[in-house]
Amino acid sequence: MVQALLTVENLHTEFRRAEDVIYAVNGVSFTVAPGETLGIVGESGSGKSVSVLSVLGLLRGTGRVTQGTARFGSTDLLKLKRRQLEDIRGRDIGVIFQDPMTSLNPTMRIGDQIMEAMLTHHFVGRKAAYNRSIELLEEVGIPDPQTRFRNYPFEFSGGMRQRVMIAMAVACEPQLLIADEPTTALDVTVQMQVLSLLQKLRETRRMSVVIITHDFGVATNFCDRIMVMYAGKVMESAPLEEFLKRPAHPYSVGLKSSIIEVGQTNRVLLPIPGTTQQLTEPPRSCPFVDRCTMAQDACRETLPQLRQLGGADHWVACLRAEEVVRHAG
Amino acid sequence: MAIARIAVNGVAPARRRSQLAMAWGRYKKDRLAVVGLAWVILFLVIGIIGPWIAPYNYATTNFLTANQGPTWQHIMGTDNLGHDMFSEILWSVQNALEVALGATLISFIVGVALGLWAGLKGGWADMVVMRLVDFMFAFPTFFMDLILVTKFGRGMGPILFAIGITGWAGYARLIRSLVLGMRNGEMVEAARALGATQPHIMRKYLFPNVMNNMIVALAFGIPGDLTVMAGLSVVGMGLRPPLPSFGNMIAAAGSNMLGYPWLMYFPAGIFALTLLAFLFVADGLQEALNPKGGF
Amino acid sequence: MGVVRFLVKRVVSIIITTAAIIAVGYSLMRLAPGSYFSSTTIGSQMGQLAVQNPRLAEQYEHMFEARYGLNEPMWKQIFGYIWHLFTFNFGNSFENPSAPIITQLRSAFPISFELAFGAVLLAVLVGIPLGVLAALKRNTWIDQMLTTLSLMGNAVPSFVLAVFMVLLFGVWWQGVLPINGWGQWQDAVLPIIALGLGNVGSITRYMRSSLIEALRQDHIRTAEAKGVKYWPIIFKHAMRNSMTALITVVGPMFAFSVVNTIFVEQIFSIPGMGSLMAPAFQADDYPLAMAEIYILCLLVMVMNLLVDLGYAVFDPRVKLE
Amino acid sequence: MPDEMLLEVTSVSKRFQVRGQTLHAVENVSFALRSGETLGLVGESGSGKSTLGRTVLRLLEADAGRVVFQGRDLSRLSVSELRKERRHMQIIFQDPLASLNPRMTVGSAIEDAMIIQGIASRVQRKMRVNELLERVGLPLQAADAFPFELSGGQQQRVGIARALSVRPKLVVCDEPISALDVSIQVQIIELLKDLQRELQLAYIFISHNLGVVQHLSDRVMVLYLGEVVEQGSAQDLFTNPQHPYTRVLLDSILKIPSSSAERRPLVTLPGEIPSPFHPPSGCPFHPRCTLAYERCTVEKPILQGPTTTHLTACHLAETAISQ
Repeated sequence: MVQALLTVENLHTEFRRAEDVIYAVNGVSFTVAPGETLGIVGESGSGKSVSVLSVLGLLRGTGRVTQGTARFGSTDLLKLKRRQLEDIRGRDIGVIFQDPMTSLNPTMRIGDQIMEAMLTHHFVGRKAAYNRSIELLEEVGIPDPQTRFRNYPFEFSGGMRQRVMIAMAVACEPQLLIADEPTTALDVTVQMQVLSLLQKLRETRRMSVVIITHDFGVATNFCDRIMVMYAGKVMESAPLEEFLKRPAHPYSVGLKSSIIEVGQTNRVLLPIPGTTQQLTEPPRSCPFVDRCTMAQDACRETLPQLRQLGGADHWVACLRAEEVVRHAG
Repeated sequence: MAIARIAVNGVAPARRRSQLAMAWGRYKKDRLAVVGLAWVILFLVIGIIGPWIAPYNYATTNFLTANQGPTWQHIMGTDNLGHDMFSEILWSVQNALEVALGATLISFIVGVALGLWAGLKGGWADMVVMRLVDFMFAFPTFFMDLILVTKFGRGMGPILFAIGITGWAGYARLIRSLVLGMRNGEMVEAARALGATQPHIMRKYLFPNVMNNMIVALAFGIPGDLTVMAGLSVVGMGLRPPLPSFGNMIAAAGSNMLGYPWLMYFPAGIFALTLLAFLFVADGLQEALNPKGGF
Repeated sequence: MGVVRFLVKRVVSIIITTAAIIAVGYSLMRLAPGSYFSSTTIGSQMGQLAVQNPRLAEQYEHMFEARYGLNEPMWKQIFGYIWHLFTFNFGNSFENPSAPIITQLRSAFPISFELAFGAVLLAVLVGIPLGVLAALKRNTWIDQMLTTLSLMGNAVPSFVLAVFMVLLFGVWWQGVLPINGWGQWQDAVLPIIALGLGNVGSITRYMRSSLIEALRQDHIRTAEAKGVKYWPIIFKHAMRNSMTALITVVGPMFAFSVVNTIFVEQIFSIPGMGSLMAPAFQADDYPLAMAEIYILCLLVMVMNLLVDLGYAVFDPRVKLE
Repeated sequence: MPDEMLLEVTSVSKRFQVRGQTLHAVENVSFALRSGETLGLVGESGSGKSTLGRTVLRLLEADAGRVVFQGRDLSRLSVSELRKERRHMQIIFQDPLASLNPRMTVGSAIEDAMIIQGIASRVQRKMRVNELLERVGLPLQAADAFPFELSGGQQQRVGIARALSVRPKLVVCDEPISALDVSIQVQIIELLKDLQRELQLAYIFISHNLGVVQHLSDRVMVLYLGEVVEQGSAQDLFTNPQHPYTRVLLDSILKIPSSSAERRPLVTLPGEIPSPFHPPSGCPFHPRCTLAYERCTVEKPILQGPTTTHLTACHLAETAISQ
């Protein structure tokens, strides 16, 4: 087995509020191999963004990592000092955010924003940084890059802004690119453009990609591996093929069947009952238990841990995973 | 930060308190605001009963006791005409209160009316009001106060009127922008889709949502108007003596400072503390009524 | 092209606004009860003259009215007056007929301008760092202290501060700093502090809240994700955005300071616009009073124009309109 | 036939003036709707689908065209007549929180709808609030909650309850599920379907989610830059799309493959939606259309079709089919 690029183990993150604590991430573990594309899928509040932002030290507000390790190569990102982490962010790990409208500095020319990524890390000199910015703009498909270099974000469309974000994120040739809902704010036709751009960049650069999304369609068409999160816990994690063929968690199955696709006429919908919860105390039983059609008493008494299913690299946190697989198959 | 809302088995969180009670809960946490509120209440009470508890009339002069330091007879001393400073201050509080409430209320009512009109009606009404607002903001309104007071006299009425009539622009602009923001929003659209009349939308949708902001603006406006009133006195155009006012006392104290500093300590000190108290209250209200939610 | 059009539009609006101010001011001064003879020193002399020699008094009055154009129809007076002010032809004051107003203003205006400008400068120089400090240390005791202090600075009017300073440096620390007059640089220290302290408070509070707001923006997280260091994030990304907002408070602040120079000059006996204004109003000397108001309003409006231009320079999204 | 129609929209156009520029939000749109039917409106952002929904309800005044609802021309109604008519036509919003008054409890928000329409007595209203809460799947305690205390799905249920409280015949659903989580979306869709069956509601369902639109709609209209490029029955339109844009939309959907071998290639579709301030000449889609030829750049295609129910605005409609 190749040495993993990023290994996150037992990550816990909480948000302190005036009167209580929100347990946003409750013991998340995952690895990203070099060149691998991992899709983290979950609904809002599942902690999918928070766990990745925690690793990068990008939590806002009162968010705080309380436990866990995140080894990137040989260093534990969670033990680094701010300065050391700053050196890694943007150079070794690039990040793309959801909303290209607000994620670019409105008062800075986009060229300067791209150059800043390189100059901060002394990746190249000033002149080279300029030339490279032009190249990058061209590479991400922005026509007339010399002129566009001097434009401000408000002069771009949403799709174009996301391209600029991508150019910025890959400017220093990172080994790992993290994309937090990169296409959610975009129209479908533009979503396709952005995804195919990401795919192209991933292949030419051989970088690992972690894509955080709530959209199974995006994840399954783009990723090598799918990880499903719920209530700050990993429910299931499997290579794509395995996940498509043998989903093993009732939540994964339920989510997948919640998606209404074109062409499925007269389909009977089986909604997952209930709503997502915000945990104000650490989970002691399966967090999905109240919404699960397969729940048993045992599910209420123990907190299922991720365990390997069969011989494959398929991990699931459900007591009845075998039954789920049999049932679905 | 994608974090879902509380919804364990339905709704209804345990705390079922009214929004007012919650606001008060937040207000209480700000100690300075509470102290400020106490002072403001004291100010209000004295403003009402001051003249009755004052040991001397404000106009009583007694040259035998002129320019005395604080004594048991005159706990805050006397000025060069033998006025009892303590009594003067009690009367001044009443005058200040009249201006604070009267003038601020005039500005507030004019401002709210024009702002609402501009925001709701839009079009030319909005144009006219906003040009007027721009006009009022283009130059210091204090000069207009000066002109008005010069011409209409230095009595209570003219001063109250002058300060009131020139101070509306800020309120108008605030309420207009709030109303405008909401008028095109989905909340009002939903109400319109239900067939709500304009007055119904105003009463049940717009008004409750601008109330807090207006209360805060009003709270910030009162110390502003008190300052303007005193400022008029400093230029010699304040309330005509012998009517006592903080501004007059402070202006007079300036010239007698070296010999009789107590003439300054008490009026200036109490005046400054009052303004501060109003500001603390306003600041506390701002935090309590418009909490910045989230993380 | 945008800038030129913007400038033309704004200058026109300034002209209209000033004309309106003058017209309103003039008509109020002239139409409202109370004659210009009633309270001026000239007025009392005229009164005596009227008793001693009514004919001469009448002649004198006609002469006086002709001299100031008071016998013309009202609208003509107003337009004439507006024109006079626009051409800086203020005439002579009632109180001091031998001295043209323009010479009085010429010596007084720079003093007031220096004071107001100094007060704003002080506020910017002290307020910004304090506001940044409070924002970066938010919810600590430093923040608590700074916000409370700035609220206090905000609350206490300049004239109360000035009076306290006179007490402080006139009685207790006599001789440390001059408390009246104008001439050497030390004379400006106390007035500027008295004028500027409230502004310092405003800017500190404003800077604090706008920087906190700016730091919450999504694009700050993007910069962090790029690996941009702490201080560059504060200065290059957050500050720049909150500074543009700050510019919008500096304009009104200048207006505020101009008004307050009047009070402070009174208290520190500084021969600026303020020390001319109080007697002018008290004596119903409206040529002088109106000239003063006109000049100060003009100053405020020109400063506001500059502020708006600055705003556009700082924020590329603002299209000059 | 026409007298059966609940809603008839004829050649409706809506333009906005923004800073001296004209934005063509909706251009010359016509359709009709019966009780119990659903019309799906599909399009990307800026296609004018929300504007159309609001223009139909006369929340926005149309610049041209006619909207006849229950046989009455809405544009001819007086303000107070329109107000009364509103109880028959309601709207559900994308962001339920923004559409609810933050200072009104859920119960009073629903009740206020009935107060506005003067329906029922105080006691009856209270009872109906409870009925409605139960019907949309909210616990009764929710009546005392403020909107911000509820989850997104619950807020949307409140929005639905409020719209239904006045017993409408037509409901415009403006992206009612796009702000919700997938698992919640299904719940809301099911609820909307059940309510339609029970109450014979007509829906105008606005969404960019083609799967959901197909699932819910009887007929579908595809909008591009304010113009209808294709309209037809849901079945026809999705199985046999005529307009190149409809095909592009359908091609952009990322379905979950059944195995990794069946993943679809991520092909790039050209261009982005042009600014609605400067719509292209001729066919609005021609700059992005791979099949466009000269005629498309100068002549605007008219909406027509081989059948009266499936219409396309494309010069190449027939050629496109054969490709």
